[in-house]
Amino acid sequence: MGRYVFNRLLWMIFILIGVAILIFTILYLVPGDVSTHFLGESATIEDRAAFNHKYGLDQPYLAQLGNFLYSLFLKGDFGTSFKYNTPVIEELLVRIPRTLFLGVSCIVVNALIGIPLGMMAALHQNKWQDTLCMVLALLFVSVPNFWLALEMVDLFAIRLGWFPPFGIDKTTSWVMPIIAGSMAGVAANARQTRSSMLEVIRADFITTARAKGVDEGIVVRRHMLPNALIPVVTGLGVGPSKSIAGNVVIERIFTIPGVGTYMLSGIDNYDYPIVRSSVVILAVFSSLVMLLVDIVYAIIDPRIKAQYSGKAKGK
Amino acid sequence: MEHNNQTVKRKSQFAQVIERLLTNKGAVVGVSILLLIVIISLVGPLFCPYGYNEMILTDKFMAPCAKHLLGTDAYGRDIFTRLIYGARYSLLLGITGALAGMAVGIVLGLIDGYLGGMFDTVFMRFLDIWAAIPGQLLSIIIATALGPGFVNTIIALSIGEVPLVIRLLRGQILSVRKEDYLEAAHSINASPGRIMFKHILPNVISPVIVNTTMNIGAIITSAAALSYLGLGIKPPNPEWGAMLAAGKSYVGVYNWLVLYPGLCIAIVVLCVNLFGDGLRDAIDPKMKK
Amino acid sequence: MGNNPFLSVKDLRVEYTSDKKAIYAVNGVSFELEKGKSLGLVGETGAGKTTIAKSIMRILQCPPACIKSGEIYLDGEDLLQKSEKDMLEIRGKEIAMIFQDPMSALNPLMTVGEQIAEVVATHDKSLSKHEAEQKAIEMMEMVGIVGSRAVEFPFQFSGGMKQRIVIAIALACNPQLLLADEPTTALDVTIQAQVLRMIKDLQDKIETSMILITHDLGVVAETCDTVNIVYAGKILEKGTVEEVFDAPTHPYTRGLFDSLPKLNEKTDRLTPIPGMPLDPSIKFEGCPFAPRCERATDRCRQGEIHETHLGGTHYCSCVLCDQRGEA
Amino acid sequence: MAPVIEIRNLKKYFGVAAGTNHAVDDITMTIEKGTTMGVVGESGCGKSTLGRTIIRLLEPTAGNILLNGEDITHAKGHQLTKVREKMQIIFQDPYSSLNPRMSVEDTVSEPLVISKKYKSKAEINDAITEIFSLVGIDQRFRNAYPHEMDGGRRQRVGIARAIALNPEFVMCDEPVSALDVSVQAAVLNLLMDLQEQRKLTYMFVTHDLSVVKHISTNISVMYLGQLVETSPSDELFDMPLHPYTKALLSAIPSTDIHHKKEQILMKGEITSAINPKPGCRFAPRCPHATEACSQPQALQEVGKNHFVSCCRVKELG
Repeated sequence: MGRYVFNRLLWMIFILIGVAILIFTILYLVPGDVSTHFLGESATIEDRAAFNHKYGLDQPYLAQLGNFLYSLFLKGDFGTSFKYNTPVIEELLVRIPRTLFLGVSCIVVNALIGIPLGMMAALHQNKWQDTLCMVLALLFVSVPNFWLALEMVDLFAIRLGWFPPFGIDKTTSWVMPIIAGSMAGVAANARQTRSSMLEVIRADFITTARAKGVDEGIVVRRHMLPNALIPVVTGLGVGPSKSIAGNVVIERIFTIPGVGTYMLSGIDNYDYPIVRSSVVILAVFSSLVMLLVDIVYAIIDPRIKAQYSGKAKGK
Repeated sequence: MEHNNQTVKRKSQFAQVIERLLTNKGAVVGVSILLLIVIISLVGPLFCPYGYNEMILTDKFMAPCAKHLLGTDAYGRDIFTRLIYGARYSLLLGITGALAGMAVGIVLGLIDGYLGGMFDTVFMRFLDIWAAIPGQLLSIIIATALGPGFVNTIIALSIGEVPLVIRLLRGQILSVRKEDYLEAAHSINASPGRIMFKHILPNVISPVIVNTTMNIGAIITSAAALSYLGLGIKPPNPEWGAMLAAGKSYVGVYNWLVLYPGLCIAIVVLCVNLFGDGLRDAIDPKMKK
Repeated sequence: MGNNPFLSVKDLRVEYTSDKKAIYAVNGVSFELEKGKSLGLVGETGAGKTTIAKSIMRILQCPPACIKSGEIYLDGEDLLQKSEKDMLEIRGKEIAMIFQDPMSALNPLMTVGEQIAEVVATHDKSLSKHEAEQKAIEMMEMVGIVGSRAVEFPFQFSGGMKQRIVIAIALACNPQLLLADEPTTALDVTIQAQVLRMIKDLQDKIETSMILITHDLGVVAETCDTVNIVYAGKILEKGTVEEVFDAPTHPYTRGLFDSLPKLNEKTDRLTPIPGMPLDPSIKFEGCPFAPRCERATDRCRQGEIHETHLGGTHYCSCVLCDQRGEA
Repeated sequence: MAPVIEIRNLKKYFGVAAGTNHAVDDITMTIEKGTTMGVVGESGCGKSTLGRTIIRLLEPTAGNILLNGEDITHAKGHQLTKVREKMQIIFQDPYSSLNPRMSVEDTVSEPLVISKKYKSKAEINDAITEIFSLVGIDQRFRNAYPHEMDGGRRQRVGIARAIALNPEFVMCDEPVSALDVSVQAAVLNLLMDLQEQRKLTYMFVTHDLSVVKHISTNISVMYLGQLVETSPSDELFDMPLHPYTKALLSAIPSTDIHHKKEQILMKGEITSAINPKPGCRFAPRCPHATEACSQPQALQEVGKNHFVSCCRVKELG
């Protein structure tokens, strides 16, 4: 098991290097000169040359890329902001916990609401509970989360004054961002849980369990649920990696000073070191969540566990 | 299952899917509303009393009334008119974005399925990297690099979708590869091209189509989000997301600026999803039960 | 036959609903089984054999599968009148079932020991967890698997081994009635021989009665005392194995025997049964086999076909026997 | 009679996670024109792999395959095209063997279209009409899709596809094991009729011993990739010599209730052919195994066309 986690971590580092190269290249290909964007049309040629030289922008692509990767992965240096002339890492360290908190809260809400909704629907297939849950899920996936966020601000913050409309000063500040950020995930989880439950309900081993005379409640809890949750766990992993990106917009609407808003400010200001580093950090989050999911998956499913722990298959 | 002593008629599978689709209330409602919106967005401007960018400065921030059904914005532009024009953007972006992603995904997926071996190994590694950046985040970065504009937005939106299509297609191809009829095709000397296009593609394409349909809704939302961030369609074009962005400062004051564009997005996405769900059930009736 | 048979099924009818259409799966089945004996239910795909077994066990999910009428007496009590709560006591303890596909009959996420212990613990609440586990290990040893493998998961066992575990679950509470639904169809012939032998030995040991569902007449000949031939949810012929195998009477039974390649005689050509099985969504009248029967007359297609007593315990539902009986 | 198929020391190995699977290990066999070679064995014994290797759907690891005396082991390109037209396959599963998106007519006409032997649509059409009546599919099913037909009819479509180009050799991979007995009988009859009319040579792979006895001229018994015994059909049932053959035959449930035979129950379960030890692979389960069984076994001739691969065959009798 330990070796499996180690291998996966190694693999993750490889992926992150790839992500860094990809992001660097995309931003390198932005048409026009960075110094023009940043210093404005009025800057003199000398100013621009000085700027380019300072940040190594006058070097060829490969040298710049090598430099970027070297400082990022070997020195842990995320570069320096063009605009503020401060190390990006300092700002990131302050912001990372906020983004993580929002992301993890959304995952928890997704699971706590989505899974029971899907279960209820599956256990009452084709009855009103099923219809209700599925209509709710359909609504949740269809409503854009940033619009919902704006409407919530309108109603609950400005008109009713229940929550602060923006910022993170109070504990209640987090309520609306978390609700808006988890809508789509709740719906996805509910749908996934329902369909995998319906598959498991018809499985032969459920008939075996019933034939043992086991109480229906135990059949659901002990036999159906664990099997149905395996694909849901996978979904839980894909969901947040989506919602971390979706949360970029949520962060901006509620002006949460997280990694997402930082990245957007970098985009607005052509401050590419900020953009690059923020994307790498967000990719780290989503890779870590995926890794976590794979580990959980390996723990709950003995078939996968055996595959990784190198235990020989039965004789 | 069979009609006794009656010639079995050739019924194209497409016709069967349509038949089943028509029995699905949700899908029918979804498609009808979508068609209505398409017709309105095409014909509507002919009957609109205002231009989409016509500023009536005396009518600034008018609440919905008889003159301006859904009110006006900060420049006195009629919201209703702008929404009608905006429908074109959302629908076009959603559909072309999803189709572009699907097309590229299918081409790459088939190449991968055809070459297999080493190419597959390397390509899958590359795809892992591609997919490690969450789709919407990648769209934001690509949109930043390309700059705003209609075509650029489509590229930015579809790029995140491609790895998912490839993975889906690849999984399908792998499962179909185990089927005996492929071995049978080899044994009757079918060429690789024939096997790919006659035996594999028709049997793997349905989930991809369903997935693409389901994606249209997500892409419409992403498109609006990009415009909201100022990276997609730029004002003064009446894109719904851009309208939301313009209205966000007046939240709590002139709430119709945000309410109606958002509602439009939600309704279109809902209809697309209803259609997608119906299509999934119609293409694979087993999945429903 | 004794006055008080151990199991008696009377006029059982089961219907499924699929896409709002009714599927007539079991259409008035009656049979009896004496204590300690084994009965073979033989028929082809879709004949309703499994539905009959699941009806006795009362594990059909309604909808879609509903028991429309009938009585099932086990030791004189009608199972169909029992409450679900009473049935929980009976299932696994009085009646147990072995399923066709050992690959999917076990929960992939529980160890096999836990799965055997579960049925033990369910029916004997006085046992501690440890005692239930001990019993599970005992059961595994009984079906020929080393007890130390109780902590392993189903995927670590071969098909034949899994089926042994399913059998261990079924027999763990010494049931009075064992329903074995094609227990060896998925297994290789040498493993089938091992498993059938084991089921028979254990059946003798714990004196349980058995209904063996199969499509294989050979398996019935090796294992059962009596046999019922099922077609389209109806029993067309029944009797002891000797009676039916020595003198197959119903045209369908004969058709089955004629289509089998024989091991100990040379046949140049087999005689298949023409036509196709009945569409179960059509309610038939008369004999369900009439459309495929070469000797069918108008009489076969109308009214109720009665069982004709051919002597001993041998019965046949065919107009031809009826006439012969009268004649 | 000339042999249609000759295979010499044929081997097919697969690399798997745990090592090398010796699925087909050193098999030599001859199939005469117009005869049926039955190949029996339990799941995992390599019988299907053997058949697929012979008809060149799988690349042989070593050994030779001769079709009408011509070595086709490494046939490529045009030669392979010609070879495949002469060797066809019928599958076990009538569901997975037909492309669900192709009508029955398209499926059966595909080999004709690919072969380019027919000049016009009308010719192909006539050919299909003939094939359909030959295999007993009603013409009204021409436009049907596989899911609109029952298992027996689907299997006939599979047979129609296989014989469309008039092959010489057909490898039948458990063609009736997915069918009910009453349908199975009809398909077996059809296969035997076709053999007679078209002088077909069959290799009939199955686990069902009564079926194989009925249809085969000769029978080969396989165990974990190795050939343990091969013999004329009747002789094998009257006088099985290899301990595995004996056990296998004794395990068949018989409908003959008056002559109950003594069952030989084997110890343990079938293992696997992954990284096998040298010697007889049946030895671990064999009641008669001795030291000598761990040596490589040679096929010994014990009668006309009757070979056994067991070093103790003479002593055991």
